[in-house]
Amino acid sequence: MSDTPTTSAPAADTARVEREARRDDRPGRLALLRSSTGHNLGLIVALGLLCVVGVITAGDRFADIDNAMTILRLAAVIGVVSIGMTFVITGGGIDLSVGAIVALSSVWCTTIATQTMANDNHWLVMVGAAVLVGGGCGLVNGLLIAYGGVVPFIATLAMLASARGLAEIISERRTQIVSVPAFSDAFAKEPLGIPIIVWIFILVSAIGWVLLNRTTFGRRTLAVGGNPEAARLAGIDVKRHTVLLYVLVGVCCGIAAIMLVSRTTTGSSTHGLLYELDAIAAVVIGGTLLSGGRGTIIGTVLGVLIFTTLSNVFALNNLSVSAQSVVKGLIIVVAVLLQQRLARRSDVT
Amino acid sequence: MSDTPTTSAPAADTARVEREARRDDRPGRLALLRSSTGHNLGLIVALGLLCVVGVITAGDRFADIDNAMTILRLAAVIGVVSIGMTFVITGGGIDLSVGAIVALSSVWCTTIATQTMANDNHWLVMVGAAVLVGGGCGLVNGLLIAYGGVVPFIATLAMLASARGLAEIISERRTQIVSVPAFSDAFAKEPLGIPIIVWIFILVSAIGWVLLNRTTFGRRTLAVGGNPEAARLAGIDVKRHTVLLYVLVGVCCGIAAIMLVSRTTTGSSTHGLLYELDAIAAVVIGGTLLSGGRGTIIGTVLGVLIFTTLSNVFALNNLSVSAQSVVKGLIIVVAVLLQQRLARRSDVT
Amino acid sequence: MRGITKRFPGVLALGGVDLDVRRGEVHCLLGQNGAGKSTLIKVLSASYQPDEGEIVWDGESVRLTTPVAAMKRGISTIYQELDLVPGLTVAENVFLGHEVSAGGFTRRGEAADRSRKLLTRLGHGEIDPGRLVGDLSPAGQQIVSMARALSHDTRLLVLDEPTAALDQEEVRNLFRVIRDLSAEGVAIIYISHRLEEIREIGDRITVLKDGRTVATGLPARETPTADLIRLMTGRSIEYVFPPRPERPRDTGTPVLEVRGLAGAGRFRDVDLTVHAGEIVGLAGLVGSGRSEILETLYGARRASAGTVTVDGRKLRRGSVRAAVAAGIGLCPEERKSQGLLLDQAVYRNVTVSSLSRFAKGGFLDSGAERRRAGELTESLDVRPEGVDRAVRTLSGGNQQKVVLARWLLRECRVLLLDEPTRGVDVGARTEIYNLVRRLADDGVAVLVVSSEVEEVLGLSDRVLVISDGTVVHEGPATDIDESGVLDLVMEGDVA
Amino acid sequence: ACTSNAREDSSSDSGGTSNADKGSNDEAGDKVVIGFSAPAADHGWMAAITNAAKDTADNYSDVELRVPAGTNDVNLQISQVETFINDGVDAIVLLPFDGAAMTPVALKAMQAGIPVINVDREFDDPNAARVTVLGDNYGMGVSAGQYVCEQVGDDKNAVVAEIAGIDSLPLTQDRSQGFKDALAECGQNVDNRVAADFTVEGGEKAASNLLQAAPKIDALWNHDDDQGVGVLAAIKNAGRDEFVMVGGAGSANAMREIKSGNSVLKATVIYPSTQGADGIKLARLLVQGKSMSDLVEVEVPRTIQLFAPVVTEDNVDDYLPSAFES
Ligand SMILES: Nc1ncnc2c1ncn2[C@@H]1O[C@H](COP(=O)(O)OP(=O)(O)OP(=O)(O)O)[C@@H](O)[C@H]1O
Ligand SMILES: Nc1ncnc2c1ncn2[C@@H]1O[C@H](COP(=O)(O)OP(=O)(O)OP(=O)(O)O)[C@@H](O)[C@H]1O
Ligand SMILES: [Mg+2]
Ligand SMILES: [Mg+2]
Repeated sequence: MSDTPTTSAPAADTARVEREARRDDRPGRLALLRSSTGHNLGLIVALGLLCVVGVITAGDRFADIDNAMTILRLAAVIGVVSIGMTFVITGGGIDLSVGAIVALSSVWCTTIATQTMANDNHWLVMVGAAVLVGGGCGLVNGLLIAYGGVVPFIATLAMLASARGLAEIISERRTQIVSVPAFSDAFAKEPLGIPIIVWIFILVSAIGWVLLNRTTFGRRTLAVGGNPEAARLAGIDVKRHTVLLYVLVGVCCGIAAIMLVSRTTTGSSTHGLLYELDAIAAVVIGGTLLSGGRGTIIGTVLGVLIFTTLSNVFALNNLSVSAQSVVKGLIIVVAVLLQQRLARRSDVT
Repeated sequence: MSDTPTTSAPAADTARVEREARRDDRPGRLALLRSSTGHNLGLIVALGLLCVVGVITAGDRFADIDNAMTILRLAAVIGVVSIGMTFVITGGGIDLSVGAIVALSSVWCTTIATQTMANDNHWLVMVGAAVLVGGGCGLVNGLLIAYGGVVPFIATLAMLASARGLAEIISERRTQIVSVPAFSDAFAKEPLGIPIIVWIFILVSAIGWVLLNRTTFGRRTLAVGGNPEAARLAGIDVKRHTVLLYVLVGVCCGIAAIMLVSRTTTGSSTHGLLYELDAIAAVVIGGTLLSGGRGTIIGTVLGVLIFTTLSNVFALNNLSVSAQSVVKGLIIVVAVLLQQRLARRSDVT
Repeated sequence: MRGITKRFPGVLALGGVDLDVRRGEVHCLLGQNGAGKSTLIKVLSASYQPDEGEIVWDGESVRLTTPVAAMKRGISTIYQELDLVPGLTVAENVFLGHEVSAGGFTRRGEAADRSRKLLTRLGHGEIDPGRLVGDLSPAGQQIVSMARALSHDTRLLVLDEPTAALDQEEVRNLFRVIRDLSAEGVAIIYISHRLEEIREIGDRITVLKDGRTVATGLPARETPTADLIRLMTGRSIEYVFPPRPERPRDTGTPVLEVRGLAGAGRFRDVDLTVHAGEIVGLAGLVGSGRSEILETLYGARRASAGTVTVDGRKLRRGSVRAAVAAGIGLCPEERKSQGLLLDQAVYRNVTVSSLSRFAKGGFLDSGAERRRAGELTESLDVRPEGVDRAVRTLSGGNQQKVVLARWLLRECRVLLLDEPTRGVDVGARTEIYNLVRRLADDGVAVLVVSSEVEEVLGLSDRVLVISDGTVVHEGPATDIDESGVLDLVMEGDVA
Repeated sequence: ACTSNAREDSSSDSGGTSNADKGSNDEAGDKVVIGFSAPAADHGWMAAITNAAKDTADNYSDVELRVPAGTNDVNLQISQVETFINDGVDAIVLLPFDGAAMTPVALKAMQAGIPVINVDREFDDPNAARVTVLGDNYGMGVSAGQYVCEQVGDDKNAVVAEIAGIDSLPLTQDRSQGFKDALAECGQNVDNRVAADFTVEGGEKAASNLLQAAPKIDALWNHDDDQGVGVLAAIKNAGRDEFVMVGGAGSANAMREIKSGNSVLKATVIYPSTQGADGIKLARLLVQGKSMSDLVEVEVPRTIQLFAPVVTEDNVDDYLPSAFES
């Protein structure tokens, strides 16, 4: 508060500004592009390697359009959940309850009551039920986290227990078989030779990409995840936005539940077991920051495809689930370590 | 305000300081004590309520020394894991792999090779094997996290997949039966009418309490969890300490594995399923901060007892596991919301 | 627009403050650290809700419930802590919260154009709106913050210490913009600790002290400096530096000896020595690398070359533990994030580096800990007393004393002080100066980094001037004055 | 009093065990408290086990059944049995998650004088149970294998596939062993094998990959009809129908599928879901000191192994009424 060092201070800044300008020439727009495609490129290379292994070990059985469809069908359900998870994680949260929500939605939309209504009216009733239940669970999560101040990990852990319990109670632990022919027919179609659920996956990914990269909602998600205080000061209703994010992932779970119902022709409280871990793994491998503020839909899709292709290659080679589990763990660690190394290198040079 | 430079300095602060002093008289030693016992008191009241419910609904079948032992035996295994988890969480981390490590340790210490050695030498060989395997997995976790820079969630997620996969491979997915009579005999004892595994739980809790509250290790854990950068600059080897924390929880998992092996006379890759979620729930309910820097062993023990008693009361009353799951979710949320409310109130007044 | 009255007794940061700002004027807010300036403007921008008091805007009493409501009224704020999202681009940050969009879809081209215009108006058309804000320098980020504030239809612009990260050219630029705005009738609230800026740009001054208005409506150009300081501090003093003891220099081997220290890309060839009982100051520009030198010789950063010797023994590189074991202690620049365990008790913060001293076989004697920490904090006059109080509840100056107490307890041989009085108000500063000198007299070797040249010169026995990562001058503090130091750093920069 | 209901107990139809239409055995006797513990009812067969046990108990006025939550955590299941021991129930019917893991606590119960009826998954110590009611897992595999042999004949190039349940369970290993042994009889072997987890979703996933791995299949055995719902969905998705599929367990759903005749599912091997109910009945007889009146024995036998018949379109009507709804 003295008046002497005053002139020195601003002058003193010149050097730094310039030096930083020098240092920062690099990570301009181009570099960013480079680094993010760089990351995706890494994932594509990994996927490519997996495919090469698949072709070598399983030959035509792997390199086959039907097999590609098999992989995509397998990827579709967990893929849709992972897209939702990408938003939540980018927004600085986490959702452990996705698998349980999938189970609850699948059960709810296949109860006798729902199916009767669907038969009487339209099969979309079932879709509506699943999406509403999913969104509702997400809403509860979101309210607890944003307004109740419960940390996401705990709030969604509680939802995990409750939603699966509820699914078991409603279904009485029975597998509920779909007997709405219109529903089954609608999902049996294969426009352009591609199964409906794969179309849904493609559609959800595309919408997710646009939503994250091209809309105010997406930009605000990055802001909320990257610096919630700044977002608040910028006039973003951070709490409401957080609620929306959890509703979004809930809706994705509802969609995934419908896909699973159509695929297995059943609703069951055992659907979606451990989806939370698979989805989080795919999202993180994809390059979304677990601490929020950076997210990539393309990365997530690639992450999902890598894990699905992995299990396909293992199955084609008659390898055990156990070995697959070990390899999966290794892939996660290696991928994250590599990402870190790359990030560091681009920092230093 | 005085005019002399030296004395005036504090004087400049006086107003604010006084204001704060007024606000802060409370959180002196006594208040600190009060608030933490306050929290534990809350847990004790909750446990008491559960017991009252138990007595009302199940009468003597609940209020019975044998039933108390049943509860304690059930609590012992997950309890030991939770004690370890308390340290990791207090130190600012998390461990999702505890269940998988329990499985791997249980399998490793019951392989034919280990059992042959145990029969030839001493049953402690099995204990050694379990503890070493547990500690080893913890070491890998710790190194990845501290030196590899992988976030704890991801590193231990990878370990979760790998360790359980490995357990399945080693055991070939078979249940391995213990045929070391000396081992079984040692654990069949009930000194003072209390089963060995309950003694182990008591012992581990006591050691955990002393370690966290009365040793330099515990103090450093709080520092590392509270502000890792400050801890590092204060001369604490944060990385090494982090590794030690994960080794510690790994060793706890090894001990838990031995307890489970003695209780079931088997090692199996299905042991310890979902222990990670149970342990985290117990730790958080107990009052340990998920973000690190504050931890309580007594709270954790109470948290474990609450969940175990809950499942006991449900069992005595023929209630379904689904309802229990729902209630568990509700308890977690209500407990955390209440803690928050209490914390806020003690902040404001 | 007049008559803003505000009371904010929640944390009692503001105890009934009056402030009135007129159309088209530049109104300066003055006050010590913690006087409540930032809190006041956060209330004004509806980032905090007041517990009492009212805001009168254009003659009518308004309730601003959200930051958006304030923005709608035309109140734009540039906060002291930069309020940008590093992961978003410049354009996205500028329009965060009021995105240029059509039906929810961002219109990136238009947003880029408009932010380019705003940046040009601020004299920084060269900043690419598509760049990530995290990649910009602090100065660049400050510009983005300005652009952000101007992106609204602003009638009242609040600037909380906007010049802290700017150089002279930038400041001139900023002032030009401010003058333009006030000519357009926009009211400005300007917060700064730099009095001469206030004289240059301000119209009227309001002085806050301890959350109360002690003077308002003072003419910015005419009010004497001494009056302002008296108003802010409640007394009339300048810094008082303790006298330097007269004694022969460079006796014996130095306690701390640094040879050829370099940190990758940041600084190089740093040689320095500190003797027992000596205070050595490192002067230089903000960002010249002084903190990094300190942290590197402390082992907290990896050195790419060079050696550090304490009492003739070479230290292992890159190990804080080795440094601490050898008797070095560091009071870091960012006290809260680097120095303290804010939620833990005072005594634990004091003893954290000397735990083994209170431990037998790893078991702590916390009674002894409390006693010893109590003695130390008492001798340093840490207020309020009580070693079980969470450090968070102490004021900045007292927190700094807690960090000092930590190293006193360790009886360290070398004390590294990085900006020891940052965020500490005038009175407490003097105390800290005296304390540091006392330590030196007890035989500790002290190395001080401060951005305030006056402080470095006044406190040190010997001064090293750092410019762009190299030592450009070394000599007794009495042989050089402020303008000398400034010349040196400028030359060093040109070279 | 409740004799009329006893006939509906399907064990008489499918298992061929105790078959007392009327007689002294079903007359009410002393009150019997029975503890029943089973793994989590996380798939149809397991849910049916528990439900059948509960229904059977409800039919006896002299039986009080205690059924705590089903669980896959052996630690918790052990504590449930401990609770039974504490309560001093008259008998325990135990379907362990893992037979070996539950052996010590079962032994403890027996030592405490409480007869334990071991159902489905066998203990590793014969002293741990008074009566053991076993489905014939090995026999199930054999039945399935023999049926497959009939279908593919001695075509040396026939591709036989297998979708197992949870691999870590001994019962899965027994089934697979039986299947393998029976196939060996006719010179066949398992060409492709995957394991699911008894859930519909798991069945669907495993089958999707399996179908891809084996472009042409002649016969497929799926261990469990509940996961079979998912397997059939996957087959339909893949548009495959060149093979015959054999199911396992015998859910009503699978039988309807067989009956319809237009599914790849041509047969299923029954694994009675009424074992738990049999266990309840046996427990009651034991405690009341009765015997199985169709046998000459004065005591309840020590081991009862149920039969694993093959259900095809020809005999499906005999079995459908007693099949479990999953
Ligand atoms: N969120 C908060 N919670 C508790 N106390 C706070 C909070 N924000 C500010 N304070 C306290 O309120 C007082 C006023 O702080 P404020 O930031 O307004 O000071 P300032 O005048 O801007 O100081 P500086 O010159 O350092 O920026 C300080 O004692 C500060 O510690
Ligand atoms: N972790 C980092 N990553 C990138 N740049 C950094 C990092 N730390 C410091 N810098 C940059 O290195 C230069 C030297 O910083 P340093 O903090 O040592 O300067 P200083 O002289 O202490 O200035 P100040 O008074 O601001 O602390 C600055 O340009 C700073 O922005
Ligand atoms: Mg301020
Ligand atoms: Mg610095």
